[in-house]
Parts: sequence; C-alpha cells; structure tokens
Amino acid sequence: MDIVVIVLTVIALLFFFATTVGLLRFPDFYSRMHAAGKGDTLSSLVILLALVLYNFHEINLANLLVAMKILLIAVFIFMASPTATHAIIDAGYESGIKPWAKNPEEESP
Amino acid sequence: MQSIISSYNYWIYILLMMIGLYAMLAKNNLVKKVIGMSIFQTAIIVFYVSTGAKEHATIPIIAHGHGAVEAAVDVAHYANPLPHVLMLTAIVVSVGTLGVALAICLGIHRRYNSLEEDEIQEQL
Amino acid sequence: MDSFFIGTGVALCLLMLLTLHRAIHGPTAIDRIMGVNVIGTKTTILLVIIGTIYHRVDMFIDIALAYALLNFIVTIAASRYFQQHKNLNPKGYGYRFPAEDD
Amino acid sequence: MIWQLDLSILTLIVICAFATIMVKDLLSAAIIFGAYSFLMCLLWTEMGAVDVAFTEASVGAGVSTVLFFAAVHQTTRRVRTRKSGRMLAKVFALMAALLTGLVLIIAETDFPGFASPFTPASLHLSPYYITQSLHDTNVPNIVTSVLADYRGFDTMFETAVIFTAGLAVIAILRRYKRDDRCDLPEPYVISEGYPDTIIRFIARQLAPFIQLFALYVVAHGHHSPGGGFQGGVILGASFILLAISYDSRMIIGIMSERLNILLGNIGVLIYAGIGFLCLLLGANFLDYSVLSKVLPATDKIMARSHGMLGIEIGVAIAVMAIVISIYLNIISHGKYDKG
Repeated sequence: MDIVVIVLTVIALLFFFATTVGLLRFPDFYSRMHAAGKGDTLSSLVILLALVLYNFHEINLANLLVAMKILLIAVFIFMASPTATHAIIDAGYESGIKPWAKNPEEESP
Repeated sequence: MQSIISSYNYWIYILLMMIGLYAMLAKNNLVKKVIGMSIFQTAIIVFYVSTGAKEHATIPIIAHGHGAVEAAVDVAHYANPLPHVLMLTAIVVSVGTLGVALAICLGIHRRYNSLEEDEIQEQL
Repeated sequence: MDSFFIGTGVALCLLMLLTLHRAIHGPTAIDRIMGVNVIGTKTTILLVIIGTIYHRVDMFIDIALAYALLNFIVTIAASRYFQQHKNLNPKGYGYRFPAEDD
Repeated sequence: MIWQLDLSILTLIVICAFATIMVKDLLSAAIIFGAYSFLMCLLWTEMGAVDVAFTEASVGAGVSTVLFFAAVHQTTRRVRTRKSGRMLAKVFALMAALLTGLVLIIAETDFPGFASPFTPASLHLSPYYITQSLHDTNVPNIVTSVLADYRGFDTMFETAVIFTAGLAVIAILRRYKRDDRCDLPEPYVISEGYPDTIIRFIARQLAPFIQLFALYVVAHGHHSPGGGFQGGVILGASFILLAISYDSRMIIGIMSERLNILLGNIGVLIYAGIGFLCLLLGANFLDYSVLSKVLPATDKIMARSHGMLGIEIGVAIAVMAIVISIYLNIISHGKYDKG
C-alpha cells in the first residue's frame, strides 16, 4: 500500500513541477493559465487520492469519514478551480491582453 | 544548527515587525500603511503562537474525547492553548480594524480625491 | 513514511517559492492573481499533508475544506475587478491620471 | 511542530512581506497580501495552532483580501512615486524600524528556545486548562472551552468590538441621500458587468455548500477546530461570494440593511442574554453550570457544553452580519446600490 502511495505522490509532484515550469516559462498569459489551470487540478487530485489511500489503512467509520472529506475537497477543487481559471481568462480577455504570436507582424485578431 | 532552529521564529517575527513598522512610517499611500499595519499585527501573532509551540506536541484537542473521561492527560503532549485563544480573537478583531481603516481611507478619498499623504496635507 | 511526507511538504514549499516568483514579478496584475490561485491550491494540499504528519487528519481536514471552498472567492473578486475596470496597463493606472510622474 | 516546514514557510513569508511593501501598485499589493495570508495559515497549522489557522483561513481567503479589493476598486490603484522629497521621512522610518529591531533582538537573547516545553508561558496557567478542560466541561477542544467558558468575558467584549467596528464603518461611510454634498466624478469607467453564466451558476451551486459547512463548523467546534468566529466569517463569505458573482442588490434583497443590523444586535444579545440568564438563575455571569436547571436532561458538565454552543451561535450570527455589512458599505461606497 505504501508503495502505491509513494508512486502516486511522486507522480503528483512531477505534475506540480511541470505546472510550475509552465507557469514560469510560457511566453504569454493565456498559455501560462493553461498550464496552471490543468496541471494544478490534476496533480491535486492525484495527491489527494494518495492521501486517501494512506489514511485508509484500516476500515472503520472514522477513517471512512476522513476519506469522504478528502474526496469532498477533491470535488470542490474540481468545481472551483476550472471556474476560477475561466474567470481569470475572461478578465484577461476583457481587458485586452493580446495572445502571443511567434511573429508579431502576422498576428491576426 | 540547533541554535538557529531554536530562535529562527523569533528572528522572523522581529523582521516582520520591522517591515510593518517601516511601511507604516515611510509609505506615502494610505492603503500601503494599512497593509503595513496588518503585517505588524501578524508579526505579533507569530510571536504569541511561537511561545505556545512545544516540541513533540500535538494540537490542543484531546484525542478520543467522546468516550469516558480519561484520568491522565499528559501536559507536555499538547501545545499550549492559551496563546491560541488570545490570537484567535485578535485575528477576528484585526478584520474589524481593517474594515474601519479601509472605511476611513474611502472617506478621505471621497473628500480629498487622493490617497497620498502629502497631497492630502497640501489640501488641508 | 513520515519523513517521506515531510520531504513532500518541503518540495511543495520549493515549488511555492518558484510560483511566488510569478506572483511577485508577474508582468501584469492578472499574472499575479494566477500565481496566488496556484499557491492557494498548494496550500490546500499542504494542509492535508501536515495533518497526515501529525496523525490527526480528521482535525486538519476542515481547514483544507474551508480553503477549497474559499480560495475561489479571491479569484472571482479579482477577476470581477478587471471586468469592471478593463485596465491592465502597468503604466498610467486609471483613466483620470494619464501617465503622470511615474 | 515540524522544523523543516517551519524554516521554509517562514522564509516564504518574509519574501512575501517584502514584496507586498515594495510593489508599486495597490492591487498587486493586495493580491500578494492574499498569498501572505495563505502562508500564515500554513505556518500556524504547522505549529499546531489549528483554531488560529482556521480563523486565518476563513478571514484571509474570504474577507480581508476581498475588502482590500473592494477598497482599491472604489478608490484608485496608482501609487504615485516621487523622485525627490520624503528622503528624510524614509531615513527616519528606517532608523525607527532598525532601533525597534535592535531592542527586540536584545530582548530575544533572554527568551527560552523556540518549542521548548518549559517556556514560562506554558508553565503557569495552561497546564490547568489542558488537564482539567475535558473533566470540567466535557469539551475535547481545549481552545473552544477556554475561549467560551474560562475566558468568556474576554470573548464577549471581543464580540462587542466587532460590533462596534461594524457600527463605525456604517457611521463613516453610509450615505442615505442619493447625492451627498461632495459627489466626485467616479474615478473609473464602469463597464456594465455582463452576466457571466458560468461563474454565476457555480457560485449559486457552491453557496449552499459553504453555508452548510459553516453551520457544521459552528456546531462541531467542540470536537474539532472551529467555532463561532470561524463559522460566522464563512457564512459572511458565502454571501460575499453571491454579491461578487451577481450584484450586491441581490444580497440586499435577501439580507436588507435593517435585517443585517438587527442580526448583529441579536447575536451580541444572545451572548449577553445567556450570561444574564445565568445571573438570574443564581450563579455568576456566564457561569453555565446552572443552566442545567432549565435545560432538560443535563447535568452540570453538559450544561457548560451546551452554554458554550449557545454563545457560539450568538457570536456566529453577530460576526456574519457585521462582515456582510462592512463589505456592502465598502463596495458601494455607502450607497448600497451598485458593485
């Protein structure tokens, strides 16, 4: 069981790392948001799954409640995080950030 | 190493307090001053909570409290709850002070159309 | 297993440091909001991890749940600000103060 | 406490504080201050202060950052920088800060080490609380029992302070007439916020969950972190979420100004009323053990537990009303119309 937990956690950390690299290295706002929104949601789901498995070492009511609550966190992250991403992107688009283009001359609106 | 760990929290609270004090004194903008005040408050809270921390201690909620009252509760096993109580109310009061401070800023901006200290003083 | 989780926590803190670079140096304010949003998600995870280290997850989970619910509000508030102001330009804030002595 | 996490979080906090002070834009400062509050919450969790962390979580994420946004929204973002002048003030401020730091560092050498179990703060009174709390009140969460029972007076006046803050904000900002004497030109151009269906839908779905969770926090504060303050702030934050995603007119429709003020009063009065009820039943003010005379099927210890629950409910109602009132006043500049 521990091995599964460790593997899941390491995968999640890799995703978090990828998110951070994307957040730092991508050239414009929209692509950065793309990295942040998707990578963060997925990696938090994976790491929460790992924590559920770790805390569910024996089956009783208290552990079941804890597992339910952690899964509830995952559900709320799944509801809230994409909406927040949408709101930020929308605000950025409304306020007129131009998408990045490789050659700024041939950029089309 | 041991000495660094044993006093790191206190250094940080001193540093935060200096930052907050500097912002309150030197910044020209009123909202910046309010932020400095908040940082000052959190510095004090860091200090209090740091005095309550104990090594190898768990959170101040007695485990398995539903059943019969256990006879012996080991004091060294639980963190000191008293600073937590004081600081809990301090945080909520800090929201109140923040609200009042921002309201005063809004009132000043309504009247003088500026948030900068020296511009307001010129208009006085 | 505890030391593994402590290591995970420290790694998350390091990633937070990198994210904080975006939150502090972000070219526009909206990049900063993005950075803070990511930091908020990491905070939620880290709270559960700290609970696991303390072996009292049932006590820590409520805080993480509160964060998962409330982290959203900050982002929505900030994005509403931009929808109403439509002004991201780092120079010359506001319409009434066109390029003053900045 | 876990020292590895302690060191890294504290370093992050100092970076955040510097950045908040140094950044040249009020909105960005407010955003970074939000990150600062997240890190503070982590720090307190890591030091074992779960109730403090819970309060910081609800306050920092739900209310204080949003209040900063609202204030910046109503005024201006710019921080004017000047090349000359104010040098003297800066030097003076730096001197004052350094002097304070020096004095505190000198004092710091006398402190006992961090996380030592033998600090004077945890030798005199707190062992009593830790050992006797469960026995006296049947409440496992020591923080709740100390907050609501042993130090009940203290908490009552804290609630009164919150109430006074709400009154002060109303007194400063509220404008009843449509146009008061100094109506400035609005400092920005408002584009009419178009209806964003996705955000509204999600906010509408999430708000009942947040309110349910807040009620759980209030009611379950005896056994887990939480209590009246946290639950009240989260309840207020749910209304703030609705006000942000829809319009503050909708919130005023649900929760009119009169009702809001009334709820704030009722909350404080519940607290004081329970205290006076104890007085009427022949005990000291806020001594809940006599409540066993009026509550059915309770002994003295359970009566203290139930009395705490009663005052937590009062605190939650008062804090909720005051938070909503402060937010509405700041966002609409005291006019209760837009925002």
